[in-house]
Amino acid sequence: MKKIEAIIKPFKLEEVKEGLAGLGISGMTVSEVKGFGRQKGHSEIYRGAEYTVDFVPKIKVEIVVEGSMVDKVIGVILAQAKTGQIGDGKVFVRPIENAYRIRTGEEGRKAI
Amino acid sequence: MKKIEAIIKPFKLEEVKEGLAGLGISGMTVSEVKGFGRQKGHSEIYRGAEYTVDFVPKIKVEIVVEGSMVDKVIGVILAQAKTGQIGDGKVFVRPIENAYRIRTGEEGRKAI
Amino acid sequence: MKKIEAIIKPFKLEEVKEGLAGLGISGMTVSEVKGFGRQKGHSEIYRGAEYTVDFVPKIKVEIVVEGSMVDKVIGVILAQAKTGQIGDGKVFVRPIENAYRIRTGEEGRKAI
Amino acid sequence: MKKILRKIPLLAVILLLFPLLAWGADETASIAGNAEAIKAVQSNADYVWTLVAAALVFFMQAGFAMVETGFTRAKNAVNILMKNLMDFAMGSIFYWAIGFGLMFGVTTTGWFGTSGFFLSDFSPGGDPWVLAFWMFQAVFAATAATIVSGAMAERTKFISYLIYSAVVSSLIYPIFGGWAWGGLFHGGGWLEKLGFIDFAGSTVVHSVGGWVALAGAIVLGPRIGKYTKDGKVRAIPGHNLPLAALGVFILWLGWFGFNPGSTTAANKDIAMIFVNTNLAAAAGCILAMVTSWLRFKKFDVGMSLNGALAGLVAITSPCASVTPLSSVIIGAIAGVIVVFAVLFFDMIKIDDPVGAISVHGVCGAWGTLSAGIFNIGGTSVKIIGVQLLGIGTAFAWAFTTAFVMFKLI
Amino acid sequence: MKKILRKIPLLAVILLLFPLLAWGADETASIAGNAEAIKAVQSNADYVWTLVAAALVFFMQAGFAMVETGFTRAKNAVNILMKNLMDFAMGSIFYWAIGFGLMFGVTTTGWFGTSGFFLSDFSPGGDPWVLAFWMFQAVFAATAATIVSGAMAERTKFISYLIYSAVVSSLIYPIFGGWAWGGLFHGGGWLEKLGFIDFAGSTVVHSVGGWVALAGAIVLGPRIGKYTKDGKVRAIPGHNLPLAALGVFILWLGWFGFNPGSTTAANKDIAMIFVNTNLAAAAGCILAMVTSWLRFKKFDVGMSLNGALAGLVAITSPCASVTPLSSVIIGAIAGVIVVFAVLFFDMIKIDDPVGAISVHGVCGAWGTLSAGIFNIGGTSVKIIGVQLLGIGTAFAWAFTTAFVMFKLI
Amino acid sequence: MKKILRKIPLLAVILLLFPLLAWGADETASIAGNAEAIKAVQSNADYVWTLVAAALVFFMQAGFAMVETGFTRAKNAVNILMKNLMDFAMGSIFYWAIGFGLMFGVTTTGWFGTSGFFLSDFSPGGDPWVLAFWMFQAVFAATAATIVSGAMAERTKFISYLIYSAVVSSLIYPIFGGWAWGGLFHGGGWLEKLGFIDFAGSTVVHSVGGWVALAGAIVLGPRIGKYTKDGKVRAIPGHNLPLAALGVFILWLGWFGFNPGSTTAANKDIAMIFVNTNLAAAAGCILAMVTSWLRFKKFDVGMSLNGALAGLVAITSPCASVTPLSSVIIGAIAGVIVVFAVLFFDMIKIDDPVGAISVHGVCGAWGTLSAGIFNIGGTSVKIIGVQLLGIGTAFAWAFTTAFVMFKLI
Ligand SMILES: Nc1ncnc2c1ncn2[C@@H]1O[C@H](COP(=O)(O)OP(=O)(O)O)[C@@H](O)[C@H]1O
Ligand SMILES: Nc1ncnc2c1ncn2[C@@H]1O[C@H](COP(=O)(O)OP(=O)(O)O)[C@@H](O)[C@H]1O
Ligand SMILES: Nc1ncnc2c1ncn2[C@@H]1O[C@H](COP(=O)(O)OP(=O)(O)O)[C@@H](O)[C@H]1O
Repeated sequence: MKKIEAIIKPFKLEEVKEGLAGLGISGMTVSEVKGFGRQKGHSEIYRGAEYTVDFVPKIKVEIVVEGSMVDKVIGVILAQAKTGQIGDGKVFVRPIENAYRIRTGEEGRKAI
Repeated sequence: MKKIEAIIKPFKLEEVKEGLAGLGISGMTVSEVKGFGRQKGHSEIYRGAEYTVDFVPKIKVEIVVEGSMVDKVIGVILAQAKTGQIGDGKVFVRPIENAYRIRTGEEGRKAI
Repeated sequence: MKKIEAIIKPFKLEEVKEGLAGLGISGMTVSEVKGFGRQKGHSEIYRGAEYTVDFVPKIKVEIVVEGSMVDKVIGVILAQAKTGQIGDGKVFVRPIENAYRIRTGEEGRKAI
Repeated sequence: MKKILRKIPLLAVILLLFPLLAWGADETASIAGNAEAIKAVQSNADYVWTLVAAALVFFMQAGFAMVETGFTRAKNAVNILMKNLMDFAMGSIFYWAIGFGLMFGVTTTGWFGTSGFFLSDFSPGGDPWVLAFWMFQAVFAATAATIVSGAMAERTKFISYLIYSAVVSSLIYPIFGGWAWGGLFHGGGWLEKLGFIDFAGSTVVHSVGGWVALAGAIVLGPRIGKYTKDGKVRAIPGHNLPLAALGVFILWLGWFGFNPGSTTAANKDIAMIFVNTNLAAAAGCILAMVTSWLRFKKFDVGMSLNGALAGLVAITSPCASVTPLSSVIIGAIAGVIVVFAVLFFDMIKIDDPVGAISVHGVCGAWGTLSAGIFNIGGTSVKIIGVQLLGIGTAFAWAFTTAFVMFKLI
Repeated sequence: MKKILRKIPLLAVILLLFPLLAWGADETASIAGNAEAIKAVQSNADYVWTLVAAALVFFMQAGFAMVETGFTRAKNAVNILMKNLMDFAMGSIFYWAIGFGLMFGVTTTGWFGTSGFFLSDFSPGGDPWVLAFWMFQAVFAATAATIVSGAMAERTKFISYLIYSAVVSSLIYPIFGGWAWGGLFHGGGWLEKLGFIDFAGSTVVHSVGGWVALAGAIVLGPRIGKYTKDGKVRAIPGHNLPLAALGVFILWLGWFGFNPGSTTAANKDIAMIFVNTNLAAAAGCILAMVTSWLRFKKFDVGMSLNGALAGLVAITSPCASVTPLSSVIIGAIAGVIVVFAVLFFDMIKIDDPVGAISVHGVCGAWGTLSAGIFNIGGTSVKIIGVQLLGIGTAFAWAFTTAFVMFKLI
Repeated sequence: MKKILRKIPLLAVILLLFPLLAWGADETASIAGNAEAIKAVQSNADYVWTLVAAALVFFMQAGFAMVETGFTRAKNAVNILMKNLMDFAMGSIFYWAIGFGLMFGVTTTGWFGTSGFFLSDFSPGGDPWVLAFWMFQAVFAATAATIVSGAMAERTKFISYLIYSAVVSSLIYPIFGGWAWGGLFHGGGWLEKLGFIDFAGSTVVHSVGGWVALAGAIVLGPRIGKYTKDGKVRAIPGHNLPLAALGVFILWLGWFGFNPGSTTAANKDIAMIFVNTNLAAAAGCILAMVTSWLRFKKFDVGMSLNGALAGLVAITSPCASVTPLSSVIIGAIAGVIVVFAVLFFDMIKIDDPVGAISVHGVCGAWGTLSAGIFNIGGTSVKIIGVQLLGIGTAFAWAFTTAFVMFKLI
């Protein structure tokens, strides 16, 4: 089982979601994060003083799937989240040893 | 060392926390996430137009523990966070290679 | 490739960021979390009733780097985020199997 | 149309001054004509003042809405606002249809009026005073109604709240109001006949509202999570103190209409009422801050805000009949009372998210009593007695009827 | 300075009463002197009332700002506030420089005035009534201008908005205003000569603002994401309903200056206007709530708030010439209309984030019509006809000119 | 009680008109009686206007609270609100106990008054004018006090702030106030005797407040993180501009009480004061926007809001003695000044989170000077000289005393 973690641009979430639904992905967890990378933040004026917001708002999407699905999922994300602009984000893949569904206690692949 | 990551219903946090304290778990990190899964969001009316909030607010709890504790911790979470309703959430287990305590620089098990 | 995850005190973020920039770290992802550990929260009075805020606001910094960089990065974080006070936070290291840059589809080390 | 209207006052004056204008031509202005004109001008001023005051009192609705929103949780903000909005809307309509008639209509018994429903006392072309007076009374009724929403916040079904506010503004408030104030118009209540002093309504408006709130809070029970299994009080902090503070400033402003406006006449009395109102509020605010600081070793904004309101509620009854110095004392005492009242109701597990019962119920009672004690014209056992009678009656009437009502809906 | 000023009124009175004072010494007060003094006092009262009302109407700017901020997305809050602030600032200056002269200046044609620019009608020492009158009219002009910002929210360039608000307050609003109200001062419009009834401006202020908003919304097109590819309406919920509710309360308060203040005289007429204004708002609020409930099986705060405003807009025109009962009916109907109007404009894909077109445009038209229908003095085909003519003219003028303007900038 | 009170005005009128009423019967109304009655009605109107204006000025407290909360960080919101609330409460009590007497009490020296503490000039039954006058002056004192909280925001200990506000409202403000305005009541200051023009207090209220704020900001030093080690200015953006904007609208509204109310009489002078106040604010707002745009190539809401306040502060002194056109110029210049003043204080590392020093201190000085320059009655070296003397004295007095005070606490 793998966990796929994608850092994407906020307004791309809808498309990624729909793309994954297309693969029959039943669930995911999303959170708001601040990104720091090649894409630089913008500068603002506040009562005469300039200041730069160097973090860019991003969305982190976490999806746990069976090994077999990993490539499909990554493919979809790379396709859907892409604008071709700097700041599109990253996808990270990492191992998961086990998963449980709290409601039923089911374990492993049945849990996701 | 393992990291246990649980996605639970917000109002269950207190109970989970108390349960873990019972095991002598000294620490955890919590964050607000939005969940997408079997449990569907609800629909709202805003000035005549209907719209659906398809993400459900959830709480993510991250706990790093020694291998020996893993099962106990999972047991507690499965017990405490359960309502039997759809949307109870998931527990994921994953490996951690090392941990450090910033204050002291202590490494490994001593750090947690 | 490894992912380094640090839980630090919010006002230390600037220093950690600058430290990492010093190492030429091109990117990181930051999120607001609530910490629970040795450092206890404080108690407040609200219209006569006392209540304790037992979660302490923390910042989680996630950095994905090549194996070779890991120790340097950890060193910087331990140095920069340290106040010597309880609550300084933790650093966790975990394996990452692969990384992709959405913009280009580049894979592996080139992606980060 | 506007044009014509615009002219009317002129016309009025012209008619009144007719002799003069004529005189402009041939020296025949009359003393009597002038005297009439003078009365007309004064009465215009009375209208303006009464209605401006009514507008300020109306604005208190916004104050209550902000205080209640600020003192409760974000998730309930919309719900509370909706209630504050609707209780004013419902209140206006029901007080127009029923309440005003019961409160100020002609009465033989002294228990309730039986005329003037749907503003039937007004006929186009007739004396419009009833309209100005109704407007001022209507915003008072709505105030009594809206007080309750605070104590019942975060756990009332919306529909039941609608029913409730209709009942309060058409029955519970007007009937008691008639006992104390009916004589201001066509009515004549038994309580005022005994010489009950409640100038602007510490009891009639605030206590009544507060005791209804008490009944509501009891019937509804506390919010989930307010008290732990082992019976400890768990604070549920408000989510937006800036809004709450804004609300208190708005209420304070509104009180400058509430108290001085109760003269319903433009005269010099309003000066002392303004000063007393302001000093009592300031003293209440300071003492509540000090008390909470002595008690908790922390400065408690919530309490200080409640303290200002406590002072305002307390001075509402005596504002026209005590000296500024007495007002400071009355307000200060209210500021102390409110802190302990809040703690008391928490202790006996009556959950009042914004402290409405303590502020309006308890301090309203204190204010009414103080009107007897500090009366500029001197006090007496009889005066005090009547005040206590009024306070007691208000509690008995408002709490009982409201309790029954909440049980039913 | 202050000291001296403070004395002026005294001086005035002294002069006026000179005979009396003298008489204090040797019995020579004159009837004529008294008559003059009486007129002077009444006129002082007129000034006070007119200007207090103007202050209340000014405060509506805050109300609009809060409503629009609350009903839109957080990211646009600052932008919207900036617009609400600047349109009042620009409006004041341009209405002073140009608008007032076009609206109330001397006119031969009845189409627009040609004097009184830059308040040239006032000369130090001269009669200051023009200043009081200008102040009251200026806040009206600014209201018409600010209505538009709501419908154009979240997608207007700031510069173009500045230009737009200058044009509205110096041309579009004043010229139409002159047709209906010019005669209140030096002007004299063709519409008022026909007997068009629009006491406080359902058409002159609100419809005009609303139709300009309509033109703006059409030219700008909907916000991105408001309508899905497959043409479904996607709600873009407001981010801060507490602010929006506060805004509505502030507007409601402001209307107590807007309608009764339109007498620009301190007289008894204001009582009925107050009552009508309040009852219509309450009825509109309740009916909008009920309608949206019947329609969506949910209570919709946004709609209820719009309903209150709908009632206020509708009663603006008839407030001085219908009975309280009629006001309830007029408001109630407005409450129903506004719900369907909002749905209608959404359906035809005209994106109006705050519902300004439905509230001000549509309900303004309804209110103007109702002034004819429910007229206290009885109605007639002719009256209704003139009302309809006025409504139509307002639409034709405001929509066309605005459409052209938005195309150009 | 209310009933009786309600009657009093009637009684009054009846007594005054007694002859007439009698005459109603047997023709004996007297000219003298009428004259008296007229004076009584005018004076009632004066009371109403003065107190309504006082209520508006009171509301400015809410405006300051919102502006300061909005312009600072969320974490300090509660702290700032608490201060705004308490400085008004403390101010009211201390100005009642001490300040008013020092400012308006009988004085032999012209330096400070020595009578009228605790409102001792008022005795039940006596002339209540002192109460109306006190109420109006008290809200002015509180304004001066609250100005300071802005500049000291986010880094003042609460206790010291309490002490500070007591000192300002009982000593620093009243003593200077007495020099310029004492003659409005029992006092008589040396400055007004020289013919110093400060109608509503650009210097007396705003500059004094601003210079105290300057002293405070210097003594406290900047907020942590405001200036980087390498001495660059780091912006600390406000967290809630909607609240700040609401605050500015509320302040603007309050100024319609602040300036015209300073006539403390219901007369025609208020018309020009209203217009001037509004035009100056609008011009200040626009010019500040333009200036900041030219300077930063961005529209800066914060600056535009400050610009409106700058215009209002500037026109406070000349509002009764300049033409509307001059007001536009005065406001516009203030709008430019404020932008550069803010930059200047940032440059010299005086950290003023809300710009209070620039708005109130600097523009207050400019306004006072402009009152001399644009004086409707013509200007002269002497007039300008006296104005400069006043401005200088205000700075010397307020800054020095405040500096000492802040060092001590
Ligand atoms: N080494 C990294 N570790 C964790 N997150 C990263 C890393 N590098 C980039 N990110 C995340 O990816 C986002 C996009 O990266 P960025 O360099 O801005 O553009 P691009 O994705 O086109 O390379 C950043 O905002 C950050 O959230
Ligand atoms: N594949 C997944 N990857 C990551 N998070 C998931 C996944 N599936 C579900 N979740 C999280 O678990 C929560 C609960 O899952 P859901 O399917 O709604 O109910 P249940 O837990 O009863 O199966 C979701 O809201 C989501 O946050
Ligand atoms: N076992 C754990 N798993 C995950 N996060 C932890 C764990 N223990 C501590 N933390 C995080 O580290 C933060 C600091 O830990 P704490 O025990 O308070 O102080 P210290 O870092 O000095 O030991 C906590 O607030 C929490 O966010």
